[in-house]
Amino acid sequence: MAEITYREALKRALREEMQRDPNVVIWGEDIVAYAGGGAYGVTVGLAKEFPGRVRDTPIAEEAIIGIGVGAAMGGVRPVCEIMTVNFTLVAWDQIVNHAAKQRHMFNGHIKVPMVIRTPNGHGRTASTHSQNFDAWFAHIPGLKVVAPSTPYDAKGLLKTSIRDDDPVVFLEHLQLYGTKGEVPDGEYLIPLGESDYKRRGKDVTLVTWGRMAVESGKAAKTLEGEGIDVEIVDLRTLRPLDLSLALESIKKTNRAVVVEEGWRTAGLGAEIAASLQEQAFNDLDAPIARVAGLEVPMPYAKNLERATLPFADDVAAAVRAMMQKQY
Amino acid sequence: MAEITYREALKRALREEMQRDPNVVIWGEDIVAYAGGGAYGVTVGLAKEFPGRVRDTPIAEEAIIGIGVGAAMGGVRPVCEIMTVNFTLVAWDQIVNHAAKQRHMFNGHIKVPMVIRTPNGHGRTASTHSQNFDAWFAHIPGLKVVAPSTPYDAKGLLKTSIRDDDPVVFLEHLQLYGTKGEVPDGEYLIPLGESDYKRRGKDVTLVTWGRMAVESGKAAKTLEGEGIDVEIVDLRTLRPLDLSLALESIKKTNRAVVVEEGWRTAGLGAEIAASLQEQAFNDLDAPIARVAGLEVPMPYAKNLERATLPFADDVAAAVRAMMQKQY
Amino acid sequence: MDKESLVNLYKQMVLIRVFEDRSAEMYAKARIAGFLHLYNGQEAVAVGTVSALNPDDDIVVNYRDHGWALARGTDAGAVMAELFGREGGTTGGRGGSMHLVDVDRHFWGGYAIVGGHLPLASGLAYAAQHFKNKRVVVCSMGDGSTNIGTFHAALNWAKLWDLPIIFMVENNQYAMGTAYEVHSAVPMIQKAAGYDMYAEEVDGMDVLAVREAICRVADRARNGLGPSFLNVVTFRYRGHSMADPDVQRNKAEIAEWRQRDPITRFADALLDKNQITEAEIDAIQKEVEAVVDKAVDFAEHSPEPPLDSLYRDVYAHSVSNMQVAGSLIRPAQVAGRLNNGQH
Amino acid sequence: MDKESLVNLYKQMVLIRVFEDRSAEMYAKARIAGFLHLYNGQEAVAVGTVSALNPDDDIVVNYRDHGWALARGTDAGAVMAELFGREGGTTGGRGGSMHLVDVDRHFWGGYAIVGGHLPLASGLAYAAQHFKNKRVVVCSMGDGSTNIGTFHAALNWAKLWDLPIIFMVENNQYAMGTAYEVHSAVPMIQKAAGYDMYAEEVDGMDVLAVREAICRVADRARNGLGPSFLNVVTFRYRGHSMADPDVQRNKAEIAEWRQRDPITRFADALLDKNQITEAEIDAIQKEVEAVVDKAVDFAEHSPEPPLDSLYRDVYAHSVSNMQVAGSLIRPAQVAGRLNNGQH
Ligand SMILES: Cc1ncc(C[n+]2csc(CCOP(=O)(O)OP(=O)(O)O)c2C)c(N)n1
Ligand SMILES: Cc1ncc(C[n+]2csc(CCOP(=O)(O)OP(=O)(O)O)c2C)c(N)n1
Ligand SMILES: [Mg+2]
Ligand SMILES: [Mg+2]
Repeated sequence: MAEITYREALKRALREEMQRDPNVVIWGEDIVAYAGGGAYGVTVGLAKEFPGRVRDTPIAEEAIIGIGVGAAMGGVRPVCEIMTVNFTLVAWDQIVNHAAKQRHMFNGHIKVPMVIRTPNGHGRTASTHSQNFDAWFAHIPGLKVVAPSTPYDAKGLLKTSIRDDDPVVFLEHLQLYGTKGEVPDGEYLIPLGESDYKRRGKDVTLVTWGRMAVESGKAAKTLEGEGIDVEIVDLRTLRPLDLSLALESIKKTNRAVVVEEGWRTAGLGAEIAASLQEQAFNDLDAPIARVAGLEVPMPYAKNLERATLPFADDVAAAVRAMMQKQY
Repeated sequence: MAEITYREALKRALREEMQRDPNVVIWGEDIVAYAGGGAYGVTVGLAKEFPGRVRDTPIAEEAIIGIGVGAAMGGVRPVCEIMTVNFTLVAWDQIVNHAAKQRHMFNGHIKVPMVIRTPNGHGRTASTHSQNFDAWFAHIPGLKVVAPSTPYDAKGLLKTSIRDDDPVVFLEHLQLYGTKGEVPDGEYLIPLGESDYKRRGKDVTLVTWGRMAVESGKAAKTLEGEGIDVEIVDLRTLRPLDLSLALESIKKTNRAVVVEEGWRTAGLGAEIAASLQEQAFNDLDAPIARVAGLEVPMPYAKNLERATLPFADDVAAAVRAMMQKQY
Repeated sequence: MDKESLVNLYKQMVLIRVFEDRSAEMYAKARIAGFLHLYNGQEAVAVGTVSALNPDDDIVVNYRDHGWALARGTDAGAVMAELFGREGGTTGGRGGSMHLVDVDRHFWGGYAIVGGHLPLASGLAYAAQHFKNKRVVVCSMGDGSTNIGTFHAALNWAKLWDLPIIFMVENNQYAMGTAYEVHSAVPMIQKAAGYDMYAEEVDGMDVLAVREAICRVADRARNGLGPSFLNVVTFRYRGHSMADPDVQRNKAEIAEWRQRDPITRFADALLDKNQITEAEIDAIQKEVEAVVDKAVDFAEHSPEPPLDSLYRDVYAHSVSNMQVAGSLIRPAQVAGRLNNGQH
Repeated sequence: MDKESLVNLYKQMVLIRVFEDRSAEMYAKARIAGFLHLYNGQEAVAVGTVSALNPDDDIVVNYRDHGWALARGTDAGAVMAELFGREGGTTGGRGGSMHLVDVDRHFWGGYAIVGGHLPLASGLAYAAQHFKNKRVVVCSMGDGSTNIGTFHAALNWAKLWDLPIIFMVENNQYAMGTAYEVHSAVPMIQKAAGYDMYAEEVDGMDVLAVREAICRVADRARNGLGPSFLNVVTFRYRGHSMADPDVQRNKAEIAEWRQRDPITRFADALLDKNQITEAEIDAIQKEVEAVVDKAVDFAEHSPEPPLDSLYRDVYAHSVSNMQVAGSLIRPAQVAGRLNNGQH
């Protein structure tokens, strides 16, 4: 079992599925010519390996996704890359009113087996290029939403997403592309809709996903030194939302902190906290706390960006506050 | 004080503000020619009364709103009508990445004093024409979001919104246009960001807004007959979100049900429940419950549409369940 | 075209006309609700187009879709049942009037977001190109649908990748109440110029003219010459939908267009050439009315869709633990109302 | 144009060139982060355009905006401080390189969503029409920004309402790594045909050619003749941004375009006509380098924006009980990190 990057894991998933099914095609902006294959290098080499099946497109996200929906209706299995999640807003109507609606509205006569791959993340890119819409994708019936935090999950979940017969929004992360982890050499799949323990512990439950699952892991190490034993539930799939492990964990810890990257108000963390207090009311010794991003358009300045985004220290601070306070 | 409809209250607000400020203009699809003034009749007569200031536009929501943003930057005060909220998705990038970002990103050098008027609602209009995105609008820093439930609130809040220097999304409702209520003849304003008691009671707190505030009122009457005394907090403004009255009420009732029209998962109700359990943990004798729409694209069939949408009976059922169950 | 085929075109137009008038009655009787957009006046467009296509060519249209489904051969009873919101409808009552579908006949549906279906149509054309199956896609839209962003994104891309697609504007010169000159600054056909796309203007009140134009551009597409643009000039006799009082269009204009009625005009032409007799015309009228009577009867007796079907096909059934997810997604308060709804 | 004005155009182009090279150095030194899109090679476009406009004409551009701000007269120190993310920047470090602004000079900012600023520019033109102030709006975009929906929606509407606006494509023939022929099927100028919009092709490497073209179309707009479209052919010498290894463009192509360098070409022309001397050219070089040294120095010494300014201008201050709302909106865990942040 070799250590590879999240980026490489994604590429392997794409390659394996393209080898497996000739109808899997990839298109997006600058995924062929630019820098040898993609703004973030996930598709490097694939255009050469699969002639005609990996194509650069015009800058028109509404068409990248809308044409993907139509192609999927027609039996192609497109994997559409949107350079960053920020640009999905240009295609929002195509995602919500078309990709997600077709199967149900047409009573199962039409299916849309497509994947929309796009990264969350930041990097001093300011307000229109540093956003997180996880809560919005997770609100939409008909969509499946995946957000892997490790190379292992990234490969297994992307392969499953490509084979899935529903439209899947696959949320990668700029800050995770370079991270490494063990990935089996052989083929494996990870089912959608199953959360995963990333750390076992007994004192407090962290419910999280994506980059914040990694930050939560860092916080757990710090807190371990302080005698606080954290359990981490990584949701992995945001819709359908599997809270079964979180509920199981809270039965034991009686305390939970929901950790998300995006804006707090009406974020996905709110759904998780609301559902957990509803289903675990008597197990809770403290209100469910939330760690989230500050509610401002992301500033460019280094200190302001740092202040706006949540990191391990925010997670640790929230956990400490919860463990100290009496209710 | 006369009884007028919600529709008439909105029109009076528009007329008064256009009389007051020559830079207030209105544009949208079919607001002049069609049926004498608008798909839902709110602007009837205004084009004649204010020549050149009320205009029909091409069908291109991204331009209706984007050109509105630019006009507002240039000193005009546009009130843009989007025929129904479903079509705001076509303009989603213009709303999120432009209208909402300008003031903060440009450090206060640019302001966007515009109003986006659009109705929520249904009416056997099927999956793409019966949606509710309240939670999405409320997630966006830089936007203000208003959703009046009565003619009185509709007039006072729309006038304030037009005078506000920030972009305001003003969510009307198809099912409320014809409802009547008392509205003072003289001018009055209602500040944004202030919730309101629509009914006082001692047993349970309903936190709601828009059409569901009206349904909650009906449920309260039914429940009164059963000896359950309901208090209703109408949020009126969804961003900024004022939960002060809800918290005050819960101190007294120790029970709360959040009532919303849209999809449950990651709906605005989740934010309200999450915030309330966080801030009123020790006041609560029961988990905060949510009444919401079912998570399916809205079907056309009468019985399926009825089953998908929440009404007074759903609210009453949820309250009964809460009052009966012991925790 | 032989006599039989010509008479068949006539019969299809009459079927649509009679079906639409009956739909209006059913709406008045509250059997139909929501938005009901009728096709009266535009019959020649759908009928002429479909007559020029192969059975496996793809069709994608907007919400004004009854005529398209009927022209494509979808059972009138299934269409009426859909308008009624019944189980026997083309989507079992889920989509209603605006979202008819018949995938077996390659009719990919009516769509209700203006311009929203254009990229989907280009995508279907990409699929035809991918599978090299020589199919052609017809994407119909209204004149008011040519000003929105997706029009540009879809046409531009179709030309760039030489997709086998025909973008057809059913130019009835109004978008709801908004007259053409209020929503557009240039003649419709000029809108293709920015894409260097082959374009023709077609008399949409002449079923054979439509048929011939489609033959020409479908041929181009099949031979790898890429997309085309058709400005099909027509007129709708009724308001935008049954909700439209139609106060904004002047009656003289409507009357004038009725003079060019596609059905009577075609009947006269056939009579001239002795390709049809008055007796046959009467017979067709009776036959069609019987078909529509049967359709209404079928719709009346078709049951409402079962409540417990509500969650079906939100997702493919194959999904791992969607049951679990479903139970989390599904609001508690309605558990009682739904028998045993599954996701 | 008199000698002094000509020399001034030259000086502005040199300023932009020197400023951009220094920005690249500062990026290498990690003083600048995020996306940094340089203007080298395109200097004549911004300088020629601005020289033809009135001080109160409005300018809206994309993220490749340093040259535009400098040409408009924005202080080089404020621009460099913005790239550094410092309080002295044009937005106090909030927007960074992609979002320079100088409203006093009617420079309405750089925008980073491709095509997103086009409707805003049309809206500013509407404002000019509304206030009858004879202003003209210049909206610059890249060649790759002409395929997205907002391009269509904004140009179509501008023509329909005869708005006083100039849509200018800075056609450097690449969108990031995507060559023109890969993203567009028609010659750029043809994209105006669908709007029946007055259009010209302009040599973007010739500052006077740009200036003259702008004079012509600005005149049209001021006289109520509505919008225009300019295909300004130019080239960027560097990669798309500092993150771009620029492997996809072949070196010969770049070298060839450098032969047509707008600065040396203009210098030679001025020398020919004895409107400038070698000595003056050297003096300008020194003067400009001093300006840029000072700009870097200013940026280095400009403080980081205060943490407690973070919530400022999310909303207008006038908002009733925004404090209350603020405290609800604001996450608990960072209370410590922010001194006393107010909304
Ligand atoms: C994006 C969007 N905006 C607005 C509407 C509301 N609407 C429905 S039909 C219509 C007019 C369309 O006119 P046209 O394209 O000419 O088609 P026609 O009805 O004449 O066939 C409008 C504005 C919509 N459905 N979608
Ligand atoms: C809607 C959207 N999609 C994608 C991007 C990513 N992106 C930034 S610049 C760019 C290329 C733009 O090229 P062009 O319009 O020619 O401008 P140039 O950089 O050449 O000046 C892309 C794809 C974006 N910013 N916005
Ligand atoms: Mg029309
Ligand atoms: Mg370019």
